[in-house]
Amino acid sequence: MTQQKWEPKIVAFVCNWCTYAGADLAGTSRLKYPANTKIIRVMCSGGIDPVFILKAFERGADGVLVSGCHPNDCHYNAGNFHARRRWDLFHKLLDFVGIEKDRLQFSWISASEGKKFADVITKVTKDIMALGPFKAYQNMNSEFTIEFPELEAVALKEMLHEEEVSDGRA
Amino acid sequence: MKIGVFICHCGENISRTVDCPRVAHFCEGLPGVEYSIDYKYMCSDPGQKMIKDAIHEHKLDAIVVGSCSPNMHERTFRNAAVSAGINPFLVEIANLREHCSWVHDDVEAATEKAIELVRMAIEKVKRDKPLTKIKVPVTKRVLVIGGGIAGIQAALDVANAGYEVVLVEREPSIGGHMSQLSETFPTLDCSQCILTPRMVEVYQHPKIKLLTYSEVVKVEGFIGNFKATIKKKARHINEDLCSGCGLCITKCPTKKKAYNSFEEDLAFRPAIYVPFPQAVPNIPVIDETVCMYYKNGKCGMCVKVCDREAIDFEQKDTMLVADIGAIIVATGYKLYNIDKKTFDSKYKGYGEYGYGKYRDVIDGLQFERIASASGPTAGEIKRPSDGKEPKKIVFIQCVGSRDPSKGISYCSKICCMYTAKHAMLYKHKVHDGEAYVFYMDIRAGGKMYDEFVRRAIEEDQVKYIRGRVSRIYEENGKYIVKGEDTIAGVPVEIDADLVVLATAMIPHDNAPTLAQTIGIPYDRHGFFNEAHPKLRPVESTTAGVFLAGACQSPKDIPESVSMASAAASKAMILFASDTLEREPVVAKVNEDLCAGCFYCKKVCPFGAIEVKDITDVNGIVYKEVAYINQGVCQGCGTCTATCLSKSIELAGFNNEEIFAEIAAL
Amino acid sequence: MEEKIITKEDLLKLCDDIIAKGHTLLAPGIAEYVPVTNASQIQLDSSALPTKASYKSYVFPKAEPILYYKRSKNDVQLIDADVDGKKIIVLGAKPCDTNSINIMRHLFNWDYEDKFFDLRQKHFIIIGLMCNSFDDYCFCTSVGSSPVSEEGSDLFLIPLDEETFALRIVTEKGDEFIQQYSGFLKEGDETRSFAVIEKVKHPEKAFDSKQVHEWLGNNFESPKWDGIGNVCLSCAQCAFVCPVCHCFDIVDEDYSYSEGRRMKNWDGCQFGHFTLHASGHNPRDIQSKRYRQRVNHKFRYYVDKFGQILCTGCGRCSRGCPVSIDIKEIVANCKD
Amino acid sequence: MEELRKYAKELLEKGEVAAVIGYQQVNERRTKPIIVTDPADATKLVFNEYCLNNLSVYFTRARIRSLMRTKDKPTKLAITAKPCDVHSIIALIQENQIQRNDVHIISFYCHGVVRDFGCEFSGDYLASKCITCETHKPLYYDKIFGEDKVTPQASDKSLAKIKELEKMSSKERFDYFKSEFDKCIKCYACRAVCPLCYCQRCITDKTIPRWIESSSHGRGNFAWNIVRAFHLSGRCTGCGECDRACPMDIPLSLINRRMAMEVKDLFSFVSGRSLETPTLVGSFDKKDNDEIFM
Repeated sequence: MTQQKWEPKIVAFVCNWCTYAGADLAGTSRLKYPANTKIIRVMCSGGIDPVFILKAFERGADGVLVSGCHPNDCHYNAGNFHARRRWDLFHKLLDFVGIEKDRLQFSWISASEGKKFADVITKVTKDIMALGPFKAYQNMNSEFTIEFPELEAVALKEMLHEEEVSDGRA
Repeated sequence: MKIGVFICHCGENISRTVDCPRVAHFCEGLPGVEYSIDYKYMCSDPGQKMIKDAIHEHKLDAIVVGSCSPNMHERTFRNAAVSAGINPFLVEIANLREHCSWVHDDVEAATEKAIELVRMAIEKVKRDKPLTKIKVPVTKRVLVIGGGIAGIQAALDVANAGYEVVLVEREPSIGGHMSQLSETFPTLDCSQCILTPRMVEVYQHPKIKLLTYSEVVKVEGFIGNFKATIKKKARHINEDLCSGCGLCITKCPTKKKAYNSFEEDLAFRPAIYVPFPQAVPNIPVIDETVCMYYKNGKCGMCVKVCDREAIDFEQKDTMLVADIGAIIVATGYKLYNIDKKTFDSKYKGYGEYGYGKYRDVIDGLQFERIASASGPTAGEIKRPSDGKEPKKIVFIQCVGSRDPSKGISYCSKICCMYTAKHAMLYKHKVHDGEAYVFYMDIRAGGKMYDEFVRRAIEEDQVKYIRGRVSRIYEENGKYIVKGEDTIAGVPVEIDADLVVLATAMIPHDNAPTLAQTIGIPYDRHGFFNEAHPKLRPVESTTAGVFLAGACQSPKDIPESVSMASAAASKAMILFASDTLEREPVVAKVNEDLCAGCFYCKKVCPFGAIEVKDITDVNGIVYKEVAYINQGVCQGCGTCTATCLSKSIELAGFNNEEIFAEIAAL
Repeated sequence: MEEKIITKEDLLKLCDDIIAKGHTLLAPGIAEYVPVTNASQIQLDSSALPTKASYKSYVFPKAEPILYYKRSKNDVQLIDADVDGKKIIVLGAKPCDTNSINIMRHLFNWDYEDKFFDLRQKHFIIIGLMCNSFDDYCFCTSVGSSPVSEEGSDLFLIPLDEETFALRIVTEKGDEFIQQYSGFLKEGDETRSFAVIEKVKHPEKAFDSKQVHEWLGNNFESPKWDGIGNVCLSCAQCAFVCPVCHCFDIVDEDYSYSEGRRMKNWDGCQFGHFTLHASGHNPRDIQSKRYRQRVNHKFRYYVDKFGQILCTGCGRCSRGCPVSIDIKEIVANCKD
Repeated sequence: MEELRKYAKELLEKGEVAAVIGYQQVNERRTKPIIVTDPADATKLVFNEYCLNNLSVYFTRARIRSLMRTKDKPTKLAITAKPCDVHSIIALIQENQIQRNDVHIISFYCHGVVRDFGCEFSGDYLASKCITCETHKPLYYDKIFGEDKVTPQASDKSLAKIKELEKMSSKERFDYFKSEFDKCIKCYACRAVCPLCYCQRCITDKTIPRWIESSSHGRGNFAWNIVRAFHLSGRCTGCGECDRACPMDIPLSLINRRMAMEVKDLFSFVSGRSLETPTLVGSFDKKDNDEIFM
């Protein structure tokens, strides 16, 4: 592997009505922010399951942002209030089992807060940069993962593999 | 599954920072992708044709479009897919413009990100299920909230189209601010004269149920099927019996106990009153706070004089419930109260202008009443303090508006026009008087608007001074207005007899409460938010709720009226069919696996979740499960995340799809 | 076979050498058999009760990949998983554990040779230790074993006194292994070890496995199963701590959008969904059927198929059962 | 003891209850659950410091619930419950798993139980939950036996461990929990014994999508244990059965207890204490803590 500069991988789970639209506004306003964050759109912050966050960590995310409408501003009236309780507890739990607090961040961003969206993404990216890659989680079952060879090399790799097994039996 | 990927350049909007051909080429190699191409304008006709042709030619099952935000063109591409025979929900949009090309500079990073975004969309579309729109019945009745000119117009339009209207007005009479105005710009025709016939038409319209002195307290349900609870406040007058003779009003002994708010506190009214002579309905209201009967149980003069026995001291507030199909919100505005008392509010006030301290520093609506033939001075220009005719009058524009330091950043839009009107009315009545206007800019966009302002300056000799007023103080019965003429670059001092402040238009104090009741968003000022600033200006983001008039942002009469007609037509579009098609993004319970804990029921903001009994072969209930009423569900998905056994899925955003997106990171 | 004598000191030296060679050395710890990093950690206590879990996971891991896959545009790449062929020496295995691999071997080499199992067990050296204690849950004697059984051990230790052990060489594999340490060994004296074995107390025989086998064959629908089903919570910890339970589940686990692995994971027949069909039908839909399956599998089906009882009598399942179901009691009750 | 047996026998004989879920003695220091349907078996019932099981878990089992429908008319289920088990029953009632009217709670004044079977009842071997227990008298019951006695003094080692963990750095905590979770063999005994893990299909058993990697490798174990703890946050009543059932001695109730502490801190809520208070999950307060949100 070449010595590339490490770029964090960040996932943002955002609600359709406020934060997604806020992100759209950031775009329309041509605000600039780091390209590390990929957005996954859901209808409401109330519909984001904590397991999504674990899955994101499993799939190599170094940080996760969860964002929805401001309290009282929910398109569905109360989805974000339920979300707030859920995330407060989940954040505390992750902290207790030793996952750094900044790995999972939360924000309220309304449809008119394009600037805030850009600022939050910039901040989260900076925080995750400071924490470094989330190796602790990603490497948790590295013994069960392998690097796949490029397609052309398959035959050779299979031969080598056979060799190893017969070695072991000898 | 065969997937087609279409990457749009958006002219150069995307391709400037995203290497579109590379994205398209990369996607071609992904599992499941049958066809992948980039094009300059996917949303254009040739672009859409390209999609349709590819669907036919390559027998595609689903498509992914890498383009602008789904809020822009999702519908376009879905329609294109539908016309080529693909279910519209097998179309996914990767937002490469707003979320990528426009916000990043580095081509490499943006291209990498674009690839990931498209890959996520591809993985999601693989799991997408074809969905069909949900049909729900429509109640063809409109609730109009607010009986100002916007509400009146909307109500009449809808009613004239043959649909029922419930018009709810908080005050005892409809008419709103327009009924207070003396003349209207730029034609200077009498406001009352053009408004009153409309008010009467509302009152007499068989399709309109008018509820004055009433407030909407609860709105449940959803588009086509709202249920509104309206509180009808006790008038203490039996509306069916009252003939509107007004004898009770003239005989009421408490003559000067309360300010007349219709006259902008420039006059008094008795405890039993109608706000103004042309009020609709012409039925009085008893003000409990000043009425002697409620103070000490004595008096009852009105009861004695009313030969129809219409007075009812025991009358209580009543709650009315109405089934409603669409809601038009037209609650209007109020004026920024620059009184010192508001110092603790988010508005900073204008203590330096002495409003509230000096009786002759008044606001625009007060001047309207002074200039009005039906007003407290019967149309003669007299100042409130001593009733003398002011010989020198100063108008100050932009009081509150366009001044973030005072809490309001926006332009109130109508003040330039009405100030010119005021100055003109003054000059027409006080021929030897001098009128000065302090302004920041003159904003007179509109048919005949600029001409109107020019007329004030040129024909009526109103002196316009470009600059702000720093201070107003009283000296020998005169009000010294200290300001600056920024064009001449000299300080200005005018000893005025009357000062009129063109204060900002702001939403009513309870606008946020009403917004929360109805479930519509509002901005930081309290103005209700439209669904799209350009393309959906009269719709709120809540389906079936429309906006009209100054509750959305400052507006003049013609704008309010046209917005009201637009909102009315939006409601009528809804009523054009008996059923309504809704996006099928709703939650569904897997009844086999539901454990019946009903946490979903507890969190559902819409009460869409019901208890369903599951019976065995003998008809004995052996378990209870959640059941989601698809008509009521709005698709937020809060239940899906709350469900511990994951037995609820939100169509279009189901867990499998989201997991696939996460996996594609 | 032969019997030698080894001092405790030498035995520990032998252990240090095993560790130094990079082999894995397992010894009973508090809850389970644990890899030893220093011989001083080893407690060779013949009076300890069985650990909570056996060393099953070292020959049949709780989760292991069997192949890796990668999806590409029109193709799927497959790569077989490798087996870690590391030598594992178990020191101080209980007689109720020693035979477990032998019992499981039948299953893993029945219609398909499981190379993962075979390769691992080939590298196993089991040094058994005579057992000198039992509790209410032990019943090795009822399943044809005993606290002094050498079955399954490659080498077998019998404590002669505080400092010395008799070392019996049971298998060729054991012989081959111990030859490299012949310096530590002295000639043994079988009379001494016999004297020790004589004194070992055996748990009372709770049932006759042949009678149980017969009864099970005739009483598939016995109402006796019902009561057990009511109390059992279907947690399957019994299967997971059992030294010979070997059910597994094959699952595919994606670890990226295109890559993944096929895993072989422990499973347990007490789980409700163990036999759930794709149709929704579940032949063992209630717990009593599942418990019946457990007993039948252990004492009847496995015997019919491979001639061996699928139970070592270690009593782990009963000892750890959250609702105190005692398999010995239930099997003993398998009579008219 | 005789009073209990007599009472249970009468309930069964009168047909007021379909079954009595109770304890029977196995040996001097061990009891086990028994589902008594025959009045004659009521003599087997016991209650003492070795009644560790939280029997309310049986209410979540379809087999047991179906007993309520075996007679012509729907009948109740009686349960012998420690005051702490009553908390679980309250939680189950609030989560609609059983109705209050369907349960006949026979409870006892309780002064603690042992940590595990085979232990002598004393401060040293007192169950962790009993150390700080404040409900010696059940909050809800239909019949109560016994008298209030003093709980033996014991040091709260679990709280000390929580405090110790709190002082650690994130990395140290992560390593600690990782090594603990690594022991997990995914037997799901913790799930089986938990009265509040009553889902018909646990999310770990769901394959489309796969919520939790079902393999018991590091990541699968970590995810399972986090999700288990999270699903119980604000719901766990602290009965500690998971701890007892875990064959690998993973400190499961340590996490549960810590989350219960957080829940109490953040929302002043304790699970399973009142039928009137709304459940934590499924309700909200507009004034809930907002500080984690930017």
